[in-house]
Amino acid sequence: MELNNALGMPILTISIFLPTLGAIAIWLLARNDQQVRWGALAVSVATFVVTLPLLFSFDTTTAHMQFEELHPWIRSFHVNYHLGVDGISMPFILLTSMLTVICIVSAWECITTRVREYMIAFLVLETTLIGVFAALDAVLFYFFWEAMLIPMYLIIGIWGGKNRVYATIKFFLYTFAGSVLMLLALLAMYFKAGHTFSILDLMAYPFDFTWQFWIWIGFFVAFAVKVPMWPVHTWLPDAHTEAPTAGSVILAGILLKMGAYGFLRFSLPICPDASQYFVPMMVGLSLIAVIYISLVAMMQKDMKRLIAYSSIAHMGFVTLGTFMFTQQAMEGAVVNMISHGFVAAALFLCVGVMYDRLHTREIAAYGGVVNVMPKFALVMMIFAMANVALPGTSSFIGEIMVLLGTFNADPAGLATSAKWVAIAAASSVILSACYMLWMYKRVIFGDIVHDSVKSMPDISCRELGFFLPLIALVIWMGLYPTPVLDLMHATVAHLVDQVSTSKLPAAELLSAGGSAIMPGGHHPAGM
Amino acid sequence: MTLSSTELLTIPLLPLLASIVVGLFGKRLQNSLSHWICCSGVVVSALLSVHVFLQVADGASFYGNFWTWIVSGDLVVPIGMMIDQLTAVMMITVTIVAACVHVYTIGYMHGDPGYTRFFSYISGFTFSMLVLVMGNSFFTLFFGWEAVGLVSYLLIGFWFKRESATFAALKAFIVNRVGDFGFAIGILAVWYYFGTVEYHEVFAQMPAFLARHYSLGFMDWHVSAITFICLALFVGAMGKSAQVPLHVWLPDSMEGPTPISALIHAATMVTAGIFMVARLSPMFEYSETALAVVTVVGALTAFICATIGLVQNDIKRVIAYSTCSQLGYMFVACGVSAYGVGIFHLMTHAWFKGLLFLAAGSVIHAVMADQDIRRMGQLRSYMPITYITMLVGALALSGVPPFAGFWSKDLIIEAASVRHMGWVSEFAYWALLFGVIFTAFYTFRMFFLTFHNSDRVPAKTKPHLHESPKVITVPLVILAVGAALTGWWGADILNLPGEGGEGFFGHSIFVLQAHNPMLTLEEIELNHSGGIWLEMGALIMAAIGIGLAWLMYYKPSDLPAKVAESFPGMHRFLLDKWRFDELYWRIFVLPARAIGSFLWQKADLAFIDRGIIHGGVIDTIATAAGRLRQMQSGFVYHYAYAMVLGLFGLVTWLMVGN
Amino acid sequence: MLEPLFFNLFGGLAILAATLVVVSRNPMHSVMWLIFCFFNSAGLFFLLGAEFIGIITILVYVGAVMVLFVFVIILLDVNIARMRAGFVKSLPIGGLMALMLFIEMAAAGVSGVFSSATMGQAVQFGQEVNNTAEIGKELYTRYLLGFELAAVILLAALVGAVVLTLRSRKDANYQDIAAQVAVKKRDRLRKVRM
Amino acid sequence: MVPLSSYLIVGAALFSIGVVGLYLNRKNVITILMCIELILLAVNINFVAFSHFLNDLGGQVFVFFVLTIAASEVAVGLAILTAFYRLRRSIDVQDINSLQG
Repeated sequence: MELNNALGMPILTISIFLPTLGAIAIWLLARNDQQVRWGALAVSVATFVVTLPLLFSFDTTTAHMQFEELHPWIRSFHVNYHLGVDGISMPFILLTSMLTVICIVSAWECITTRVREYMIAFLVLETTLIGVFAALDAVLFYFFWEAMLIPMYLIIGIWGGKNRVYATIKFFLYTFAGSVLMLLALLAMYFKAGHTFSILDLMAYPFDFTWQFWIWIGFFVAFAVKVPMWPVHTWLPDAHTEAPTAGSVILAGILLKMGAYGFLRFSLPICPDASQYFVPMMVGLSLIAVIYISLVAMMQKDMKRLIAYSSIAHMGFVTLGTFMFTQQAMEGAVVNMISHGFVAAALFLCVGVMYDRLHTREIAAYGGVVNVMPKFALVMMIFAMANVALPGTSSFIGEIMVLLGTFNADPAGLATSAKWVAIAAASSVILSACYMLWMYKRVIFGDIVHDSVKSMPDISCRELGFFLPLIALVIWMGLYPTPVLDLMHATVAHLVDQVSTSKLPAAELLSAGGSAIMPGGHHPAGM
Repeated sequence: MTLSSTELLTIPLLPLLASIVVGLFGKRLQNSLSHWICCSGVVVSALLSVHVFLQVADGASFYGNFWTWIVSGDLVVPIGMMIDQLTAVMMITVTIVAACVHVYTIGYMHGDPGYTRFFSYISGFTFSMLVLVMGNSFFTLFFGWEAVGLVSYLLIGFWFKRESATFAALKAFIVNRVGDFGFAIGILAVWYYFGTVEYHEVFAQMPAFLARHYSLGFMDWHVSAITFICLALFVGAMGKSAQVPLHVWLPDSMEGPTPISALIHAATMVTAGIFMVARLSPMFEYSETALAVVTVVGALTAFICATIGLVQNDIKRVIAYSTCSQLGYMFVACGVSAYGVGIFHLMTHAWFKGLLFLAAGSVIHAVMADQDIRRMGQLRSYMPITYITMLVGALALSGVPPFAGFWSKDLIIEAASVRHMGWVSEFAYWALLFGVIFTAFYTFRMFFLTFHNSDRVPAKTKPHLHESPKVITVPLVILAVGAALTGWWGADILNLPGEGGEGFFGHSIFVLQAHNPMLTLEEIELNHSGGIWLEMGALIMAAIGIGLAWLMYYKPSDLPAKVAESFPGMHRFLLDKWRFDELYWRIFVLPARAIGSFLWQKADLAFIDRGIIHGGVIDTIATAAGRLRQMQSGFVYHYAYAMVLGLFGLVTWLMVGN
Repeated sequence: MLEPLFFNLFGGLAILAATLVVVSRNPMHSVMWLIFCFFNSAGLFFLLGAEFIGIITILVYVGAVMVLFVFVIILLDVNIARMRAGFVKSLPIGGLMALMLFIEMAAAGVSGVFSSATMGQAVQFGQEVNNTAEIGKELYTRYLLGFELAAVILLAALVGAVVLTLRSRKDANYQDIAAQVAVKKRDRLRKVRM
Repeated sequence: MVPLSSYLIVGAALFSIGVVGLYLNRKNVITILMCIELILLAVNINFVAFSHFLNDLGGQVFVFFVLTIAASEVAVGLAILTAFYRLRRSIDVQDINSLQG
């Protein structure tokens, strides 16, 4: 198949393996910690610069994969080293490279032991993350998907908090157990679809309903653990509370998106009928995630745990949007993911800033921080408001589009009409305000009770260095999201068509639960 | 002819610019420079608004999009402006009151450490309010709505050291968000049914939409689509304009500095709800139930808040409850389809309520921030200007003829009496009527206790009593003049009682022929068939109220105490603000916390974590492994036995198998 | 006509000896019964016309292996009393299992798959056919490799056995010629001042 | 003529007795070695019986290999036994369970 690589040069391969090469260079050449830090920063900035052409020379009109690369990898199993990006995966690659730069800057002072290994782990993690988003071959995707666990396991396990070992093992086993079923699904598809692992071919291959059903379940388990969806989410709060600041920034910023990205890339296009069939379940789980988790978040005593639960609630919105199969809902889901990437990362950095000063994450230990750290209070307020989806911030765009899409969607098989789902989801407007601002009040406002708070220095210019770009992005995307949205119009439209066209021969369509599929949303007024 | 878009753009952007500049560089530019930037910004935009108002008065209007905010599939959200008579009125109200408050703050907040921050907030507020008012789509309305909520959160919690202030701020924000929840659902429904969010297009599609009789239902309970949309949007209005179920935040918002109580919680923000109902009159008019709900809620709020106001002892809380009840009046006006009158009352109310608040502020400023009227009295001699201006405000509020209140409030009551909506209009009429007595009573009770009665000022603040500086008294005088004249000026300028189309508001407000109470009032006026009660009813009630207040509070007497003892239950009930706070605390806050901690401890940690994961998976694996271990007993013969067993199994399988 | 008689004799005695090997408490008795069992099986071999195998069994097994057993039993004076304990306890299950195994194998044997019809009539060789020569021909042509391997295995076993059990007795004094030759004047001669 | 099946029955009997002896006895290790000898003997009987009835000397040749295995097995077995005896002063089967899992 002809390769659609606008730039000619293998930009994706470079952006994937540059961090690893950098890591090796740091490992061999850097002598002292300072050199390690600067080296890591240089590598991550270089990677960010390398990923920029992906954005600038991205052709927003076509839904095809761009910057494609295809080389045979394991010939005997027809596994190819096949890379490519489209409207959905490209933003995440940029988000990854940008957040890695911010993580490395944020880990400048708080990581003192074994700095070299820390930076190497981070750069390798970046490689695997970019790899996941760029992979178009199932095995390559699975390889990066599992490889991502190792550096993350080390980051949480070595530089984490008190019972980090428990948290990191739990994180590792959860994700690993989940992805085993995905491997089964991949292999089953490999044999059924005529010995091919390429995702594009799998998308085209007409699986019958039972195949789609089981493949979907295999994917669902792996991605549900990663998103995390309601029953399998308990690893996230532990992983976050025990991870070092930069670790939980990357964990919240990118790793959660891989699960939702997986739904968009695998579950929806490859098994459209199964996705239609599972809409009620997904909607139910997403609503639980939004409402149940917000209530739980309200009662947290530890800041990081609260923000971790809040990111589960936000991801609940994403999965809701993904499974409404309307253009607005899906684009809202992707926008929500990107904005959550900024907001959650920033909030964890805020907690990190406070943790560096007081070495505790308990809300009770703080109070009246605004008196000593006014600039920090302003920064945290911006992100608290972003987390509450205030209009003018990027998360409002994501949320309102998901709500609009949900209200407008008409998925078959849903007990009540999607309108009541949208109304239930909209309740997060209130709940998120409750837990976020209540935490903000107890931490920031009020009089200084603990005298340890008195000695907290205000935000340093380094810390401001990584907050400013995030603030700029959150507000810029909140006020003017069109460039980001333009990226994904074509891809999401294509995805909506894929999901709506059933893969079953007409006869079997009725037996598959009569899933009458409505192409995208509809306005009764026939607009 | 259309207005110039540059002029319209500068009106909101100037305060925004001022707010950002002062907000970020406040520390560097000293107090004087920063307040000049903000004040000049707001004053210029006020002048421009007046200029726009004059142009709009003789026929100009504007409708244009500047740039698209969100584009996704068939969702197009433009950012633009729609200026017509309604917007013009709102613009001048907002900007002029804001200007007065800015000037007033120079004096009031003098010496406060957060001086520049305060100025940046109130300028930011002016920007958000202008966006809310001037926007041309539901999204700009929603943007302004939330931005205003955010700024009021910041301003109420301005003195962040005070626990009560930050709690009040949080409470205000959350209750507003409850309103915004309804508002958001309204917007979703509008986009679903109309495919667009711009006012013009939505109003244009109304006839076609109504023809289809959409309805929305849950199980067997069905509601017509238009009613659903209007009620959802009205929930937003109730949240923002502090109507009964969602009014709990307004009295607590008095924790903030007085200027913002005047600006936000009297004149501008709380009127956003009425503006919205008026703006969306083309939608509300087509839903009888929605109008009925608006009227009932308005009437209820008017009555309840008026009763609560009777017993309050904090000067600002009295005025806060009076704001709530006056908002109730405006909503009743909108409910009975007299939107023009509602907006007119809104404008006059902005003037005299702003005046009352600022006067109260100057009183508080004098008695060293002690807001309790029981520790005031005989301040007349110390603060003559404040005394006179406050008297004007009180008279205007109670609805004494020459002053503003009489013109607008009476019209509302007349409209309510004339409009026949079954028991709804009857209830509204009588609620408003009794409201007038209570309003007059508590206003003058507060007035007499502050300026007359006995001198209860504590000794240590006695020497401190003085008239406020010029920068405070000047805005008071301006507002007093406004409170006096706007009523008479407005009545004939806006020539309200007119046919739907050619009244001052023209097409900006849409009123169905059958609904319009103004027409019937006009007929009554032509053939004088209204009778004394219709004309003078409200005035008599006001007179009764003032008389009672005179009787009980002008001279120190134990009459109020005796009355309180004779109705102890009622007194306590009113003092506890109808126990709404306790009610909400018990049915919302505690259950939410209980469910939250239950879900966290029991469901998440105990059930999923320890139950399924540890209990289920890990323990079964551990026990299974334990048992398997015994099989490796170390005795050779056990192994031999196992081998033989295996052999036997194999052989039998072979024998039996094929 | 004598053959079935001899066959039943040798077979029965072999089985009887085998059971007694297992049942008897004294290891020495069980060794003796084992030897007796070997003799009977040798008899069977003769019946089957494999006289070389029969002789070898007696020579190798009885001669070498059993002697080794006897030697070891005497060397390790095993106390008999304590031995008996657990035998009966688990007899039922084990016994049943073995019985079932036997029945199955016997059923396989009798099941006719190996009946003479299918297998063809056994050819009775005349006297002139020398079994040993035949085996020799066979062994050194087709199975030469096996033969070599067997030799290697035996050697390995031999060396193994020696290595395992060899130990130098400390108290036994023996000459270490090499050390004696390498001795120096200094080690032996000492000048003493009187 | 003695049919092949009777030889097989004898072989099976010896084999089962060997197996019984193998895992049922609680006596010493020597008995285990002897039972292994018995099993190998049963195998030899079968080998010879088959080679006789199939006129194929291969069976008999194979008996030699079985013999070598049996011999070397006993040699090494007893060597281990003696070494073990020196170590533990007893060769009772009960004591040999250091391989416990």
